[in-house]
Amino acid sequence: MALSLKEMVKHEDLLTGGHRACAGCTGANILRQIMLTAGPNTVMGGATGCMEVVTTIYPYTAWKNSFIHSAFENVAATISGAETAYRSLQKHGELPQAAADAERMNFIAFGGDGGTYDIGIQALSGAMERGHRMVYVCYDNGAYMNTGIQRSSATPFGAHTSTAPAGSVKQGKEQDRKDLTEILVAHNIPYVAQTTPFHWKDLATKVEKALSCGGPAFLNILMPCTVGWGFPMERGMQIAKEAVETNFWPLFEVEDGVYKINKKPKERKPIADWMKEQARFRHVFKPGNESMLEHAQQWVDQQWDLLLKRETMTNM
Amino acid sequence: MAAPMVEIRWHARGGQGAKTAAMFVAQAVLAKGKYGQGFPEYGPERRGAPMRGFTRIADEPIRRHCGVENPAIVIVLDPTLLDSPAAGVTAGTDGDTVFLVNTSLPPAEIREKLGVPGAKVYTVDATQIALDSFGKPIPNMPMTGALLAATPIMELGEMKEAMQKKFSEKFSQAVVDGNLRAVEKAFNEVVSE
Amino acid sequence: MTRTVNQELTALSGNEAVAYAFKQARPHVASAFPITPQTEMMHKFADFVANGESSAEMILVESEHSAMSAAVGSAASGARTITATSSAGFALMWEIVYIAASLRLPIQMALVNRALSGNINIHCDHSDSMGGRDAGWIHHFCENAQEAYDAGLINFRIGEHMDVRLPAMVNYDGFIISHKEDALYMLDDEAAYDFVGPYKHKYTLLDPANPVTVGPLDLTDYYFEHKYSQLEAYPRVFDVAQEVFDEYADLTGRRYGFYEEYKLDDADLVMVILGSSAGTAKDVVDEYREKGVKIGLLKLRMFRPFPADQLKSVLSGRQAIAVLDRSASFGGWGGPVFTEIRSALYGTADQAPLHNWIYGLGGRDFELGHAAEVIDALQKIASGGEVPTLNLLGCRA
Amino acid sequence: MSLKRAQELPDAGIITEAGNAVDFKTGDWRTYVPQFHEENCIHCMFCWIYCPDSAIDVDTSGDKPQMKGILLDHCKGCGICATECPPAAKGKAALVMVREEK
Repeated sequence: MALSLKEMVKHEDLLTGGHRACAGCTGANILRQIMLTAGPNTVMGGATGCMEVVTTIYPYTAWKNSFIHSAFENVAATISGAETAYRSLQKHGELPQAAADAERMNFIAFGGDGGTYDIGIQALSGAMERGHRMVYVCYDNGAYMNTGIQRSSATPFGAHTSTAPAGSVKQGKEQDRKDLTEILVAHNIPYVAQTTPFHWKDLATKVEKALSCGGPAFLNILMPCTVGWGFPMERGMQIAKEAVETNFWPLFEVEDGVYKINKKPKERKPIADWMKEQARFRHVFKPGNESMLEHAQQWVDQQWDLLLKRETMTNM
Repeated sequence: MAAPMVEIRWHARGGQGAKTAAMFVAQAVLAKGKYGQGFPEYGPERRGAPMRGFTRIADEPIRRHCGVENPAIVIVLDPTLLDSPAAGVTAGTDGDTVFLVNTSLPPAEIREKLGVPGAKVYTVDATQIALDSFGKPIPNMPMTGALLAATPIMELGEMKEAMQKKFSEKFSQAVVDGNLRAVEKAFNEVVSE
Repeated sequence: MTRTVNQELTALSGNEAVAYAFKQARPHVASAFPITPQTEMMHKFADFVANGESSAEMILVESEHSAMSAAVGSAASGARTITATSSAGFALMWEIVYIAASLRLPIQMALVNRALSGNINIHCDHSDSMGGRDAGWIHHFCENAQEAYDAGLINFRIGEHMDVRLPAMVNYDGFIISHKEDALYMLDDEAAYDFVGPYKHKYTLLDPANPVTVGPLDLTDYYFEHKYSQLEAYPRVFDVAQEVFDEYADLTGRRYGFYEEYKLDDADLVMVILGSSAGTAKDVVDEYREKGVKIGLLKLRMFRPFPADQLKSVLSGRQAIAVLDRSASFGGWGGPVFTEIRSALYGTADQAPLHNWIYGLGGRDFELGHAAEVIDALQKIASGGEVPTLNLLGCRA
Repeated sequence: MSLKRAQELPDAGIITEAGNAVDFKTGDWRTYVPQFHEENCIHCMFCWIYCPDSAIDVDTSGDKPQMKGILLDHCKGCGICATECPPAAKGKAALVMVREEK
């Protein structure tokens, strides 16, 4: 496993430039980083969404490995079909030579939080339960960015979105986020982890662990969205870093049911520090909305405490 | 000239094996070079509810796929259905319809109960035969044996052979043997008057 | 050349017969989700897998949407892929049904025809198949278990042909065919596989030496051109299918076409019908023939692609034509078969009056008397009597 | 690029030229462009790993990879590279965003 940039830089870039993601898109970078580790013997599937759209605008494809998209809610099922075909063709001795020669073929499905937390959760759950050797990657940017920043079940409390806007009566999303990572842990699959593109080493390690765990794996990767969250386009990686430092997005992994928190901030930064950098939370800082900020902090604290307990419990 | 198509209607309660019997007979007649169709009437009913099955037998390939409206033979696997208006045992029958009923009662009594004066009625205590032969009150296979007495669609030996072939994959030889004994017994014990 | 193959008369339900055909084609992957009345087809297929008679890998998905999605992923990976569904299951697949055809993936499906809700009904009509008629699949309708078995094999050859590359479905009537024990001839496994042949793919996700991108975003500049090349494939189905039908006839003695003509040569009156009801109607046609009525029957076997040109000539020069639809087009003018045939015949010089009967919705039995009712009406039309263009058959109304 | 006719295209909208997006230039999206100050560069490869557009030119022939500059065909000028450049924190930035004159 190449864990130094000195080594990784020798890997072929399998997601080429020339894709049409926004300037400063951390999602395109996530996919690029994944492919640096996964390598060319990878079948990648994308759910309908920003990353699928911008990487494959006919007649161009930014993918140097094989890629398939069919619809929004079904990427987990689609890739489970490809993985099953692989097993069957391998059994029958009918694989193309390059695949037969490959040490391992990787099967990766990715989707945004819309395609994963919401419309795609059924296919995801089914594929994980069936035990396909595949990795599902969610790039979580906390809203349906591809269709115009509508709220999703991953949108944090208070965030302004186009379908849950901050107005004179309502103040953005009124519910807390769904904990999808925990839902995947409950599938008792070999590997579940959270990471961000800022933590490139953590990301590469987790991608490799996920690919080599021998069964289904799930990676939830925070994807700061310059457009949807409202921060300057050069700040994406820093926003990801601060999401970890504020415990909004803890780096942790669950291997065969055992939790490990990969980074425990020595000093926990207040969530407000992170939120105030993002236009989607602007109204939260207006006088009268103090309780919202309080709730946001409480929620983060509560989630973090739970995670600590889970780690303790599963390591006893 | 080809013999006319024979249409059979089976009446039973869910779980008594009428579907299996209706489909088995359709399969068994192939050995005679005849064509068969066997199908149950599908509904939401579950175990215990009155249900019907159908068998068609002909010398030529059977083309029609409609329900059986005027059966030549009505087979009743459960005597309690005789009193059930919902079961409709006599629906679509006429003076030529033959009735074959699983009961310990004599044919005359059944004819009266059904209100079909002049109809040919066969009876056999298939439930008892089943209990005696393989220890379970499932009357469907004995009734197929009795059917041969009511209509000569095939020889008893041919039916037993077909049964051996069909059920030996799924069931132990002891179970198959019990059924074969029951078929033969029912064939011998069925009475018309 | 007629080859001799072992064909033993056997009795199977339609579902079992199709499961045999699918098994004999040696698919690599099968994906399915249970729905009545399709379920027993996959039960039987799963038995084959469990007993080692099929080496297919099964994907037992959590919904029909995923069944078709997994089939797409599998077929795009170069695997011969089968699936099956009915009714609401097909409706749930609908989005991906289009995609399978657009991606030119020759997935094989058993569509065991059942009414679409609501209210919920488990019995036969053709509303499921007809609802997906424009999605780009080959729709092959069958009269009985024999035809379902044969079409099950034939569809592989047509759909997978390099000139075609389209998904195909074998349609057979729920319960009426799927669950009826019926006599049929089957090929032995080897002869069947020899006929179907090994699977060849045009591209695959599983070749790192030749990576492909499947299903990109296709906008105003190219989408239409891709649809053009898809549209181009359908007329080719007729040539390919004819070849396959001929070969199958040589092999088995059973000759198929896009439709079957029954006592049609000299018929003044014609009943157009598809599925199991065609068999029932033939018995009634015989009765009327004995009475001297010049009635014939046209059983449509292939509804997609629609053999419009062929039908134009075979249906010309008649006195009256009845088209029977086992599904309704709500708010439309007549059932889907009717509108299609009427459109095909439009402008032909000697076009007979065409009337439509909607029948058998939700499994309402198509009785011998119903066929007689239609023939009586045709006689009336032919002798100048007034009969409505659109009719319901066997409905208490 | 001139648009092709239907008959010239592979079936089903499949793209068989893997990675051909490299032919699509996104460089003209830029307003700002990273200016490379080689003298400050520590060749840490942070700009390379964080770039969303595979637009960092690196020489990997030697023992240690060398940052060579920006691939302007694809760089959209987002500035992530300059933000993440470690020497910048010490006031000796190897990458500085400047207004691009076109």
